[in-house]
Amino acid sequence: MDISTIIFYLIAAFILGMALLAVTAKQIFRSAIWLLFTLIGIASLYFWMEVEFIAAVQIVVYVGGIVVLIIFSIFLTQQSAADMPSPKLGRKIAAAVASLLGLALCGLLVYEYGFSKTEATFDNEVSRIGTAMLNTGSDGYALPFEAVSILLLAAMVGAIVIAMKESE
Amino acid sequence: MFSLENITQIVHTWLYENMHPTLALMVEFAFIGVLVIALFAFLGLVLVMMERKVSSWMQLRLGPNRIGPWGWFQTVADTVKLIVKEGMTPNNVDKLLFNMAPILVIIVSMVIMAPIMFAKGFQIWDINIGVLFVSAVSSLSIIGILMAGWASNNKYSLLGAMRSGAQIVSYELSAGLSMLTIVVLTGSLKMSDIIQAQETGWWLFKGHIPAIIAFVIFIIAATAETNRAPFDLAEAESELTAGFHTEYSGMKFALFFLAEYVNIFVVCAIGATLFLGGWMPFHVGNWEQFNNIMDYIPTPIWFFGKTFFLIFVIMWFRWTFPRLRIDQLLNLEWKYLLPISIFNILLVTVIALAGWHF
Amino acid sequence: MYRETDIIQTIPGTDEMVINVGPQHPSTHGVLHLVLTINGEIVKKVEPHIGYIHRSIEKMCESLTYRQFIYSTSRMDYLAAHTNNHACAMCVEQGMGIEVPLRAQYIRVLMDELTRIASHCLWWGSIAMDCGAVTPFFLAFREREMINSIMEETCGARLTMNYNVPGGVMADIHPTFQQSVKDFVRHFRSKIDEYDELVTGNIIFQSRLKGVGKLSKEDAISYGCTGPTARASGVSCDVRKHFPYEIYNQIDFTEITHTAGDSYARYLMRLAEMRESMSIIEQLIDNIPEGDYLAKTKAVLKLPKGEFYSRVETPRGELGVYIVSEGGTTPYRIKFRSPGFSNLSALDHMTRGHKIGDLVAIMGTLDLVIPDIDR
Amino acid sequence: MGAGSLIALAIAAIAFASIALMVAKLVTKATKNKQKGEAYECGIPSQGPNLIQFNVGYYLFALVFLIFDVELVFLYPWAVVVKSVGWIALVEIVVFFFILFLGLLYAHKKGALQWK
Amino acid sequence: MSEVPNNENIAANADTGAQPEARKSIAELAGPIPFPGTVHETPGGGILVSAMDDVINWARSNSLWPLTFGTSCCAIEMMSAYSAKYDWSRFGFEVARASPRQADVIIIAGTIVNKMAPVLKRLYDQMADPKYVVAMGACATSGGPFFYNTYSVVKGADHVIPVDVYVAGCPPRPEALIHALMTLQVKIKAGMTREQIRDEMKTT
Amino acid sequence: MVPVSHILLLSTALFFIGMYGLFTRRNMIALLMSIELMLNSININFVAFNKYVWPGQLDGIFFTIFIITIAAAEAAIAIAIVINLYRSHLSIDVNDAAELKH
Amino acid sequence: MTREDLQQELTGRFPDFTFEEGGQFLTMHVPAAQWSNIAYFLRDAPEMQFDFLFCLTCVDWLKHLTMVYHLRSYTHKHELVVKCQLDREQPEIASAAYIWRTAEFHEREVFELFGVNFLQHPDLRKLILPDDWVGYPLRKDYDDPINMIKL
Amino acid sequence: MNLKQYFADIFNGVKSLATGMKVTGGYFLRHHKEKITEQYPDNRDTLVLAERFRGEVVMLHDENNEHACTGCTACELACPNGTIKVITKFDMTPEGKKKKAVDTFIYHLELCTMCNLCVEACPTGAISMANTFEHSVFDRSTLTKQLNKPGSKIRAGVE
Ligand code: SF4
Ligand code: SF4
Ligand code: SF4
Repeated sequence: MDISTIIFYLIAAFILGMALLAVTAKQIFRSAIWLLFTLIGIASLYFWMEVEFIAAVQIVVYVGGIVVLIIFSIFLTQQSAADMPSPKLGRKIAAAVASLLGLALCGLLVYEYGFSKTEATFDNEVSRIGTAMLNTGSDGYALPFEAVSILLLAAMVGAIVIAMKESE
Repeated sequence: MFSLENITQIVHTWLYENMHPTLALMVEFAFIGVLVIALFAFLGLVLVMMERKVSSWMQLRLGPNRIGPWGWFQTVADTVKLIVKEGMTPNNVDKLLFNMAPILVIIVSMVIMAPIMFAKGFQIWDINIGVLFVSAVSSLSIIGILMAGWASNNKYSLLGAMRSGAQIVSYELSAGLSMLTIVVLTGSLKMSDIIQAQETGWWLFKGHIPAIIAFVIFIIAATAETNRAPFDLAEAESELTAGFHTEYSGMKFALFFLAEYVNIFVVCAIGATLFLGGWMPFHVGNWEQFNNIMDYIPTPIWFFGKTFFLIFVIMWFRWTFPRLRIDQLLNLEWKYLLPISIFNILLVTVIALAGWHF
Repeated sequence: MYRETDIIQTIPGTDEMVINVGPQHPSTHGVLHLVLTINGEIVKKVEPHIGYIHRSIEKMCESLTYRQFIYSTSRMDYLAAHTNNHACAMCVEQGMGIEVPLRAQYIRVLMDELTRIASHCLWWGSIAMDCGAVTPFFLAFREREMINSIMEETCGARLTMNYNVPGGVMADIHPTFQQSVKDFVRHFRSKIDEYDELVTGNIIFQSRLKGVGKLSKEDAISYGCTGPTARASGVSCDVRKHFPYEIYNQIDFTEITHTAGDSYARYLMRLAEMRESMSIIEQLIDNIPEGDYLAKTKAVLKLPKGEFYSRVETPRGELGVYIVSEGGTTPYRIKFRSPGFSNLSALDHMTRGHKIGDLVAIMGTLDLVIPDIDR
Repeated sequence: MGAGSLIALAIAAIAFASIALMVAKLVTKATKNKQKGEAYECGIPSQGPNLIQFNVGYYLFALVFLIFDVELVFLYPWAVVVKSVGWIALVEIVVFFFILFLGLLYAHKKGALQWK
Repeated sequence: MSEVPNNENIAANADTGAQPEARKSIAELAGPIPFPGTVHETPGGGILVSAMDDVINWARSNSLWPLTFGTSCCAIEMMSAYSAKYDWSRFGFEVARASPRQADVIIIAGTIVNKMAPVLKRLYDQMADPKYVVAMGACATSGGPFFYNTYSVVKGADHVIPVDVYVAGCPPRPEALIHALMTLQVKIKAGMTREQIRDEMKTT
Repeated sequence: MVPVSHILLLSTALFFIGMYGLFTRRNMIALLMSIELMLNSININFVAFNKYVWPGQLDGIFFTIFIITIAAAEAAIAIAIVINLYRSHLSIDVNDAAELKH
Repeated sequence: MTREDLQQELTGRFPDFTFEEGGQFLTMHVPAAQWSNIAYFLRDAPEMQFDFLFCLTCVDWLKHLTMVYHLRSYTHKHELVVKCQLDREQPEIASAAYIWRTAEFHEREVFELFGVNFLQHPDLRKLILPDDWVGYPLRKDYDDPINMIKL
Repeated sequence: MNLKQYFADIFNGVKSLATGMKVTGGYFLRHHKEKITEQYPDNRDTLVLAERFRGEVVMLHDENNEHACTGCTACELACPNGTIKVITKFDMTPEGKKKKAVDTFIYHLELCTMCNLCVEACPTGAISMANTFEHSVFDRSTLTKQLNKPGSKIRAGVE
């Protein structure tokens, strides 16, 4: 095992541990913080995979944006300090069993298929991404790129309409 | 030309020749860690002292001058005092998050050092998304503040945290956009490329008016992002006592304090890199003679000189301006800075595409 | 276990929270305690709680003689100790019918105006500090220290001068007094423009103050506001004009009023008052008549039976001293009508609907001195 | 040096912070009393729960921010290549910006960016 | 450390005053005053420990961050000491903290009345150790002008919280306040404050 | 060297942790957070496939970016709804919300 | 209006109220029961318009308490002092807080220092003294052997 | 027009900020000229206080250790504050008459408000205000002083 492998397993353990904490924490604020660490862990996984751009996007959008928004909404709904009602034990067990079964099934599938790595190097320089994004040809992403702006516009308008409905 | 490149190179090769690569890597990392911690200590001591001196000089007074030569040991005394002061954890706080927040803030301000180029060839990691990395990691510091504010179980802390939440997220946009103007001009996110592109002159001068506008916006946004006056609403003394770190004491408080100053350094270093050419000496077009003379000044001096100049400007702001109110602060961003920087980036695109810059 | 929710003052969904500001808070200028009800950043209600510096001066004065009680009033509005003492001395003189020598009147008025400048200087520094700018504070203190030195030369103390005694002033002016006052005025004339450059014209500062904390003329009167606070709302209430005491009726000065009634008007008000005070000083400083500085009085003062009310214009407004005498050597009842007390009562009215940052600015422009309110 | 340096830096930071906190813990002697642990609120016992009630205003800012933040993400690759791609890139981004600007205008008109 | 105030010097100067007996030198004060409690002996007593103690005391004494606490007139003179003419930042005292958690010294500048006393106590209690107290002015020292015939004034702040240094005057000049803080520095350096006398710490 | 399947297993585990949260939580914001976890696990898959299996293309990267974008939009809308519900019913419990009939 | 005119006017309207001779201000004694009506009259009547209550206090005469109201009119520039005698055991008087808003704080002060009960006061609580304070310190017979050291 | 107003606002704002920065920047550059700090403990030798500054009450003694206090307690009565306690005794004059004289003149510096009333009241000018100010102590009881020096006596001829 070389150092990079060790680091992968450390990161994986970190991600899973934090994710588990995130779904089991009693206080929702703490839950959000654990989610945050999960996301940071995933970002570092991307760094480990050397897809730096996605890693940075992950941090910018998820950590800097979505989690902040979630934290704000937690504050806004005054639930931050109260313990969340703990689910019934039966429900917990059922959920755990279902999840574990699903995990086993998928794990089996993954093992069955046994994806093999290609040795070709993966070039994900930002310039390559950018060129592809602006390319109007058939393998370019210009149209989705513009569509994203419309999606964002719609999301913004929708969210503003919904959020401001009550305050009128 | 004096350069640190050779030194780092020599160390690098020597290590790899004499050691197992993993070990060599480890040793290098250890070096980095120690160096950055040393840099932290240095920045903490120097910037605090500088702040005090700048403020006192603007305020007709002398500033610390009694402890050590010209008062230079003042910050040492403060540091030692803070270390040996009780770092208390009040009763009703969320102990885990309360203690984690300052560490998180410190981690953020340390990780963000990675792509900064301190001198020619002296950089921890020339990451290929350099600028994006900086703006991504800096958005993490808000989490530490929100965490501290919430965990403190104190109304002032929470109010302060809220304020800085709204503030930092807002100003991130115009900071990012003004950084992008330089990316448009350079065509790369790498710090080294950006600096190299300024060999014939700094972007501030080469980039015409849009670069100057971007620079001004960047400085404003940087001041806001580091919670400095006139945007220090998060710790507005006269309103919220000490804001989000009201409940922090001793070393925990000192870590926030340190992180604040390191963040100032970082944003100013980024500003210096993007707009003032980082370690690149002052070059003018093709005046070979002049450029050669400029090259004699070592690159770290250029870098730190520029950075400290920007830090001085930010301190100058602090000791001149009153604080904005929260709604004015957000208005400034959303009504003025953001639209202006969006148009500015279009303008700079036109300039870049038309090749009007030098 | 986590939060103590035994006193729940917030109603879920109404978004309101109760927060204490003060008594130990940098912006309350002392020990004012405000209980704010806020919604987010918006102030819904301000409830001042005072008494954290209630030193029972009124009770104490009932057992002090007419010579002695004056000193304790320096401690009420310590930024204007001289005007406080002035009001008390005047009340005693009025009761006893003592004629104050002209020279003493000049000196008193000069000192009053110097005090006004010093007080407004400090106010200017602290309003800027409240708004977050620190440097003005030091500039203001430079001027204030100059006045303090002048005071110290003549009165013997920097802050609590105790210079007025019934019948005049305690000592003659120091030989260098006139010169140093003239130096000061010359210096200050050049520096006050700098004040404008640094703070008044500053866009941030203006937007912090303009339209904030509006007080209409009717409200100002109804709340009993006096001084710059009321004059900024258009109430002409300068005691120096309406009930001239000492030599104020011989001096040429204008009573400055603004009509906007907002914080910025109050701010401009005080800056203009500083300029006006300087012109008063310039009128007087060369014309101090020769003569006694202290009228002859008996060793033991006894006020006749009756009630006496005297008022002066302190930097904060009208200070009234109301003495009920039973003919003894000590007052039977003494009441200080302090300007700050009434001005404070308008705070709630002025702040509602504004933000926390505005609260600080409004308090700053009200120029509250808490011991003056509490007495 | 690669991504490992990030981990090195993070570890250095943790080490730095925790050593500093440890030293602080070891060296200081602290008194204990009942009031020490109470929340500081200007010297008056705090009233009521400390649940923050901030109005929707904060949230709306965060929301608009999030949208623009995502937009910013798309700008980075664009900015890198704009010089090599040429004018078409400008056209594309103008369209992109225009649509988003409509959103900003809408938010503005709706008063979402008006602090209440 | 040539610029650290030289106490001997001050002591020597003190005797040239017009009223020799009235001018007490700091060194004199630090010396023979009987201080309640016993001076702590370091457990190891080793050179290293004591050297470290010295360093710590040096740091503490030179980095006294005051709480922005002032109740009345004396607070104005405290502000004067902060202002440019007297500038206590020369000593590093200028980092006034609004939160008691971060402050080292509480300068009781002004009268303490009965209603304020619990607040003062709470503030003092909420400060992180080590913490020092300077009673500034007659009021904080003894009730001063409001000692007699008042029903609401605490007759000296030391009835509420322990005080390290008293300075008389009404109000004391800014210089006098600086002198008081220097006196406090002497006391800290000599290891005579409550924090260094561990026995007493249990009692609070 | 880490086999691809391990990365995929990691993402699968993450997905089912999110699923567990989705089943057990009743707080709507917590539900949202679980959904974010699941989206993230999918992102990991996309990136891993793109990098290790089909390195010649960029589709995985772009899908990731778009998923992140959509996640942001979704979070914005979802939180707007949650807040709106909260303001009208003072609760963000799904069970309560289910009973609502507008 | 001059002092004499004012006195004339007021005696014309309220013949049974007494006026004090001499003194700095025109002083009118009013029965406490009628204070509320008279206050409204003083503020609203066009020839009075006492819009500014500049001092409100109380004096303890050992046999009774006297409320003293100092009034001024910004329009007519005249001044008037109104006094009301109150029973010392059960001092009660109508609040003027709705007439002059400054009275709210002044009355709260008088309430705690003299124990005067202001009827219909919007918020009659202790303002200055600690909440658990007993006694009315500004009354002449107030004694506090613990806090008050007599010289 | 609206847009014009928009840019005018920006321009004016920036201009006003620049004006402010000019002031502070000017002070920064002219610091050596403008600074007004008096370095207190270092200027102790040269520190000139106003002669009238009231720092504490002292009793004036001449070189023969004689003072002018007759023990009349006028100062004690004049003091609003109970700061002065004059304890008198009865001396035998050379003629064998009893004469009131001061035994201990107790002065509570910690109470004194420096109001000068005692000095004004003294018929013989025996006490005056000194401009000392360094009254910091560790123990407040040391602030209570005896003003007449041990062994001092009243100057001849003072009534
Ligand atoms: S000692 Fe004198 S100056 Fe200081 S607070 Fe007391 S009365 Fe005011
Ligand atoms: S000092 Fe003066 S007034 Fe006092 S007892 Fe002596 S002689 Fe009398
Ligand atoms: S100065 Fe005033 S307080 Fe001091 S002893 Fe003399 S009379 Fe008393």
